[in-house]
Amino acid sequence: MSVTDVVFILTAVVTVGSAVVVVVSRSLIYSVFSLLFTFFGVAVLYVFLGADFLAGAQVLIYVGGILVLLLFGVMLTHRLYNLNLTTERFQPIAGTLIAAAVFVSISLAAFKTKWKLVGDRELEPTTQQIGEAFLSSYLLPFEIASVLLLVALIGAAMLVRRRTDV
Amino acid sequence: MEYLREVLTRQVGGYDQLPEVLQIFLPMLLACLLCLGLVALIPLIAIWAERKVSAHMQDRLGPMRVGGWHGWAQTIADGVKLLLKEDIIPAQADRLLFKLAPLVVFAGGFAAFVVLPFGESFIVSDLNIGVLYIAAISSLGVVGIIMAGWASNNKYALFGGMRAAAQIVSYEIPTVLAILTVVIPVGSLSMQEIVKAQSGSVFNWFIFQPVTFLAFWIVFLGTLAEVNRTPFDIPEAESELVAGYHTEYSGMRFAFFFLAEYANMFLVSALATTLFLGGWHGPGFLPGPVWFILKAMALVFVQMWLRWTLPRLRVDQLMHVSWKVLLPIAFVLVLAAGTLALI
Amino acid sequence: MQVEAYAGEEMVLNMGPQHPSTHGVLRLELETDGEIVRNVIPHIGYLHRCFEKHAEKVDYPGVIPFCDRMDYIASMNNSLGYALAVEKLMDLEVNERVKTLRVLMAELNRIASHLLSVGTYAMDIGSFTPFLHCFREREKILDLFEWLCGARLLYNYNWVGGVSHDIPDGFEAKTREFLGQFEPVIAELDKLLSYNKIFLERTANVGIISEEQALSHNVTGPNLRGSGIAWDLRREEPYCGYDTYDFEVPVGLGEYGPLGSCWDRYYVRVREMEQSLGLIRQALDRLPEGDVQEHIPRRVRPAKNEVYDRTETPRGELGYYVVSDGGLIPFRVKVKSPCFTVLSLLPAIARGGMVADIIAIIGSIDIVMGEIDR
Amino acid sequence: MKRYFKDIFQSIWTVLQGMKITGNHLFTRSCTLQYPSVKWELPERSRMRLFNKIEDCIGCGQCVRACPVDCIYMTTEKRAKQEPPLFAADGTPIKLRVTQFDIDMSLCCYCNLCTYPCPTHCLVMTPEYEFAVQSKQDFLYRFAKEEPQAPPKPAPTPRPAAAR
Amino acid sequence: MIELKYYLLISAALFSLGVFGVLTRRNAVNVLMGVELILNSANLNLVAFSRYSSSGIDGQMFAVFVIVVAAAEVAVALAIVLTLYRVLNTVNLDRADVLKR
Amino acid sequence: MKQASEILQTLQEQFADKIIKSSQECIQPFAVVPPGAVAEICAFLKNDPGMAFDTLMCLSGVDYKGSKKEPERLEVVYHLFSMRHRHKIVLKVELPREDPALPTVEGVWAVANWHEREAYDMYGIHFDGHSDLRRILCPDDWVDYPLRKDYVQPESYRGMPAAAAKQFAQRAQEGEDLGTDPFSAG
Amino acid sequence: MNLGNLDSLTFFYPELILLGGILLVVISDIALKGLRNRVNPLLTLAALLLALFCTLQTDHGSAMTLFEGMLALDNFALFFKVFLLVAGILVLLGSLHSEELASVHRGEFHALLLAVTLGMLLMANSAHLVMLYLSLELVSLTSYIMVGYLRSDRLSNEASMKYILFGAVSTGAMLYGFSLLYGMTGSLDLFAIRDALLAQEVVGFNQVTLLLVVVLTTAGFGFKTAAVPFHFWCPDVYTGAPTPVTAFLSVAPKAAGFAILVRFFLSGLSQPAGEQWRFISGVDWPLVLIVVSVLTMTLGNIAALTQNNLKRMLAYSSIAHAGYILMGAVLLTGSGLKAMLVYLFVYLFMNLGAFFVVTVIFNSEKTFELQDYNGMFRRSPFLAIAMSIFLLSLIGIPPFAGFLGKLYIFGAVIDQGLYWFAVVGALNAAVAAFYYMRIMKHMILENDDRPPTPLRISTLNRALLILLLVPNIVLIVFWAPIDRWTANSITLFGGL
Repeated sequence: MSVTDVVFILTAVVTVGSAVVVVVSRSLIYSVFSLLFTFFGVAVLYVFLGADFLAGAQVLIYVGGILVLLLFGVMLTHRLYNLNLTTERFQPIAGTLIAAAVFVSISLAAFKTKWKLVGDRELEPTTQQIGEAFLSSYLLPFEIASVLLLVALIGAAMLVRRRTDV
Repeated sequence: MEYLREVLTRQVGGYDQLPEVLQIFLPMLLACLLCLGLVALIPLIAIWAERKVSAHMQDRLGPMRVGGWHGWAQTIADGVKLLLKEDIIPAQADRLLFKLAPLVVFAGGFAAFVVLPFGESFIVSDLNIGVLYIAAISSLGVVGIIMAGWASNNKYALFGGMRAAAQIVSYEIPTVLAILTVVIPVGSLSMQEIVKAQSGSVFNWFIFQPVTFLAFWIVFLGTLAEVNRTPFDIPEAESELVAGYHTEYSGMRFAFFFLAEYANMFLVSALATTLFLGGWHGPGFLPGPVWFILKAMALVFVQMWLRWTLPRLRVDQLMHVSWKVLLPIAFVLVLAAGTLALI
Repeated sequence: MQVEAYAGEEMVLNMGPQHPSTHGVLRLELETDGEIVRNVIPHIGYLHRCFEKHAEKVDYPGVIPFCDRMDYIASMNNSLGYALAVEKLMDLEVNERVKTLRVLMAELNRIASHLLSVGTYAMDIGSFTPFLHCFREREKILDLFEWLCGARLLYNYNWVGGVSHDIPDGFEAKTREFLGQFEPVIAELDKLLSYNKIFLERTANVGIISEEQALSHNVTGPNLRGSGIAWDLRREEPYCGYDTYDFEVPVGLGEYGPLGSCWDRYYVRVREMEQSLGLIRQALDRLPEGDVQEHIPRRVRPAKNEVYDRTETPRGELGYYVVSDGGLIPFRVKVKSPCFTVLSLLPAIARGGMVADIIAIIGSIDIVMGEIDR
Repeated sequence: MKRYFKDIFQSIWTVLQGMKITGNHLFTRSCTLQYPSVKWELPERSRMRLFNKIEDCIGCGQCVRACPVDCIYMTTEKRAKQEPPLFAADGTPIKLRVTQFDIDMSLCCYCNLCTYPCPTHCLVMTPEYEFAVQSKQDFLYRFAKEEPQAPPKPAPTPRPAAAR
Repeated sequence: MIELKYYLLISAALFSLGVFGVLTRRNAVNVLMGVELILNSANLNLVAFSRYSSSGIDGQMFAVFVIVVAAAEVAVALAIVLTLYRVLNTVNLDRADVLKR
Repeated sequence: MKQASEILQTLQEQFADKIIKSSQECIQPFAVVPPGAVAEICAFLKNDPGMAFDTLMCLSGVDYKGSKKEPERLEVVYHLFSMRHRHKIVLKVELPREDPALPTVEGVWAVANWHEREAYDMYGIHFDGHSDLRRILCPDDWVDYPLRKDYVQPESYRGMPAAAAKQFAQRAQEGEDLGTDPFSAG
Repeated sequence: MNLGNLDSLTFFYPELILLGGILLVVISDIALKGLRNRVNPLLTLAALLLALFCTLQTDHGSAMTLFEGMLALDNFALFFKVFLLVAGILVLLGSLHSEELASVHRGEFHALLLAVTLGMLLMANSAHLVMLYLSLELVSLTSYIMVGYLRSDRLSNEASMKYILFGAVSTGAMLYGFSLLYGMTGSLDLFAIRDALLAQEVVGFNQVTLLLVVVLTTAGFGFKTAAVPFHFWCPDVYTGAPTPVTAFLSVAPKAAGFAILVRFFLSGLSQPAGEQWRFISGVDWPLVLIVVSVLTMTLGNIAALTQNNLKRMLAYSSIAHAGYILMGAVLLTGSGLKAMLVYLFVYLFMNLGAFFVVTVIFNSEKTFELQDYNGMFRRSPFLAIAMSIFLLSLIGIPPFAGFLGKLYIFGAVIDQGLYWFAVVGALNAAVAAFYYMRIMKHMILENDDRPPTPLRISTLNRALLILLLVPNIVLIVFWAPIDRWTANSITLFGGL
């Protein structure tokens, strides 16, 4: 087992383990904070996969943006100074069964399917490629994504505004 | 790191006979230690400087006793004191998160040092997404701050934590946009590439070019806000929130926050130096790393200067500055930089 | 206003009694909604030292050290009010030198008090340097006082019928020297703080006290003048011969926002320091000869009577209601404290602002808890 | 729109002005006094520690009456006729023996009211200001030289009200 | 060299955990966290396939867009959660039951 | 500007039966009014354009127990001032020491709110109709009214000693070995 | 023909106009404080009309892909573009005099309406998984906000929250399906995916994986079309949302969802073979969809039976209609596709009409309860008759347009020999008739004791109602143009 393998296994354990905490923990706050480790783990996996830009974007947006938003959501929707931010659970057995079924089927698929495989590629920085793709073949999605962000901005701003007039 | 490895291979006999694991890990470990040393040393100097600068601006002398000349050892003494102090955890606090928070905050600042180009070959790792990496890793601090604020189970701390998070998140946007004005002409996110693009005469530095000159100030202000310095220090505004998110911290954990704050000050100054002030370039009579640290320290000094001059803003004004002043200007600058790049 | 956007979770925040910016041991119960303050409930009394009860136990001169300790920032003015009240009760007239010395000290003390108020206000708003610059100047005044009467803060200087010490040799020159170097400091303060954009933004729009509110709450002193009412007891009900001096009564003009804002109150104080400088110069210029202790009665024993007398201290009208029973000790001494009345207005002007505004307002009304709690 | 730019300009301008001032102060002389290596020079009228020159004290009790916080405690006894006459420094005859003259400095409010009525000027406030002690009870300054004989039962505390 | 299937395994775990979270949690914010797990698992798949199954970077591009959309979605979702909280004072999905008559 | 005598005159005319006593001999002339009428009279004094007493300078309680020259009673004293006309007047209300009560003037001058709370705190005077009559300087659960002349300081408050501890000097007098002679030692 | 970015712009005018409209509305909402309430609707209407005009002007000729293969421009897409723009215009007009929206500021509403229309246009011609996902999310995100538009209203908020949570989960699942598909084919382009699937024999476990992909992606599309079992959100959201938004959701995103479903399954997972399509061997996805279809219409109709809230009843009925429409989509024939388009077209008018009557009645009555509709005939005969016509049309009673839709659908099903499928559909129609009739009974036959006060209807609303009534009545006569248009519109890029 090489060093890379060890690091990979560690990352995988941290990622999945913290994801388990996310969905199992009764404390909302612990869920959110362990989500941090999941996001980081996924970012490290991206690095393993040679997607360095994506790893950066993952940390920047998921940790810096989404996680903070979630934290705000948790804190603003509870008595702020109440430590017992617990959440009730619902149908744990059915949920476990379904999730297990999903896991089994997908992992079976992962192992048994003959995925399309291309030959081993050299890991190379992707930032430039991504930038070029944005301005060539992915120009339209790029623009549509910006429209989507605009709409989200307008909508979110409208929803949280309290007064009816501007 | 490659450089370090090279040096090790060259200087240390039998290095290449070591197992592969060690060959990889030793330079890593060494680099980490160097970084850690820097992260510990620079704040020590910065804290002492802050005390002296503030004192002289206020017609005082500041600490004069410990260590002889102008109390140079005062910070060390304080550090020792903090380390020896009783570690108090409030009874109602969330112990795990309370202990974790300073580490997360510190790790955020520490990890970013990895990509700082102190010199042509003095860089731990020249990531080709260096700038993005710094922007990303610094958001770790936000999470740590909220964690600290929440875990303390103190309303002031929580208030401070929430304020800090809101502030950092909203100032990150104009900052990153303004950084883009440098990235566009350089065409790379790598810190070394950006520094190399400013080689040659002093006027190749980005601060001496019209668009990036303005961008420099946006980056400066934005990062000033991100490290919670006056006039953007509302998260720890002592007249409102006592001490903000680290109200309940004492001893070593407090020292971590303190170190992280000053390390971050240096970090953002170093970032601005890299992006706009030509990094380690400078007249030849001094080596590159010295120039780099001098420039960054000069920016740190300006931060202190501002702090001891200005009052602090209110929350809504703070947001106003970010969203209605810096952001539009940053947008215009990015457009301008893009246009220039096209031409 | 877009302040509504900062609303969030409702909670009760307990500010004080130990808090960096409540100026002493004031406790505020804030009902906040995110950053917005929905209600403020002040709790006072943490510094209650039974001044009025003490005053009924000691003789008339013995009350003066306690008066000093009420508003410990402006002791000269506090004891002056009491001395004047008792003199009125005894129908005692002091000589001109005493009057002039009293004006001199009262005005020096006014500058010292305003320096502290302005300096701590700068610190409340987050600016540390002006605070220490103000303190540097204030120390010089305190040096003068120490030279004069041996104490830096609690002087016991104004006595019934006179003052405790005549000025030492060289005091006049030293004071003039101070005045000369102090004038540019005010200009520097203006540049460093008063007209700073951030400071203006923080203060010029918040904590508006309207004229009606001011009158109904008996707001006095610089706070009243900040609301644009040119009312100064030194001019309207002159004592110690203030009517013979030439000075202006600065009022708030609402230059940078609505009239009666925190900035107006702050700026009235800065302008008052300038006026005090002029008053001190005039007092030094005239300083008549005389024995400062010639009218001090051996035994202070006023006839049965009562008087309510008020003077203009740096914080506003300080009223003493002294009831004499004909004995050696006062039957009742009641103090109407200017800070007390203005603090009662705090909930009304703080409601709806943000947490940071509370700080700005408390700093701007310049309260001293020693005087409120007595 | 105009206001927007004016505001930005004003902010920058006033900030620069402030920075100029603080920058200048960086090079002005500091007003710090390096206590304790440099000591504060106190004027002669300084009212710090109380001192009673017990040799001159005639035990008149005026200071006790004047003190608003009752921090001076004095008990006296008549000197016997046969004892040799004593005089204070200014010539006032001392007719009473001061058996106890205690000043509780932890209570003293430094108002100086006790020193004025003193007929022999034996009670004075000195410019001595460094008198910190380890225990609060050490602030009880006992000036009477002779040990007071413990009376059979506690003597009533002299209070100003009772004195009149 | 780590094989593709291990990444897929991690992704499968994340996906099913996300589904589990969505199914068992009754707090809106918690459900959102489950959704984030699902999106992350899909992204991991995309990036892994981008590395092993395609010659271009299409998968990474897709992942970038997913990240952006996820951010927008969370922003809107939290805005709605906040608005609902103001009206209801709860974010518990079971208590938002006026619609279930 | 009106002389106090004129004001007293007007008051006499307006509220003939309600002015118990008025005095012009003392330094500041005053009128004594019955407790029931004080709010009414104050409202008149504030709103009448000729009077326009727009500020309440001071509201004090006085306890006349133990006075050699005055009968035993509680008194509430209102010092009024008119910013517009620059004249002043003093109103007094005499109250029994047992169960003193009178209507509030909070509605006339807002500042009366806190002044009345203080009078309540210190003298136990009840102001009927007051919006928030709580103790203001003392803790809410303090017993008795401190400024009454017959007030006895409690031994302890919530387990904390409230009366001053025995003074060092007294203890020394009782033979305890305390204190120093710092001057002779040094 | 594949066009590059710049060349594509010529065919992109409608979308560009809508984009410009969004920006103009946002700017005018900020800049024109006094006038904005008048200007914004006009701006929106102008943008929509202009976009419609440009769409009609677009060349009907050869199919092509735009923007480096991101979009497919073909007659199928054009049909949906026209359809969606018409729906947008009608909903805009219907929302103008809605009392529900009167209490809130509407600047954003118009911008959102334009944005959602833009998203749907893109949905109709996405030919790339990234575009598929993005346009779907654009529509979803905008609809979440529109559903929660009444911020202070508890129902609206609840609906919005349910909508966004279900939506996020189902699109997440869809995304996972996409990622698996990407892994199997190494491409994100629909046509490339098909080619890759054809190139490699889908055998062994790959069949299961493909089934997994179908199930997961159906979750995403099913969510948009409110097909069982992804319909949970539908009744709640339709009840909670402002009625004009409900009307919009019940028609436009549903149609766009069908467009995207058809394009994904036909272009991506099956192979054109003359008139008939052939699905790629391996997984029988049409069977999956048939089951979904049967479940959808049955469940929708049965649940609608017991409802007393009109909005909720119409919500269930629209689920049922989704089932009918799906019948056409899964046949893999040209005629099935055509039947689906015809059904959608008439559904637009009858369903919008029914919702619009509900809006008008709510304006004065403030209620959605069935009992409160008692005696409506006496109070406003016009409304009652109009409603009856819409309902009869929804049932599929001959003189009205709804009959045309049902005719085509059942015809196409029987053509394929799926008799049992047709029988299920017919039975469902009979069940549906029951509850539609119930509404009519309440409106016309039942009276309560109150004196009949006439209902006031604004002129605009009356005109709009008539506008909606006309197609319902005349289409049955002038069915030929519709037939021609839809027949023309079933040409998909890369197929038939």
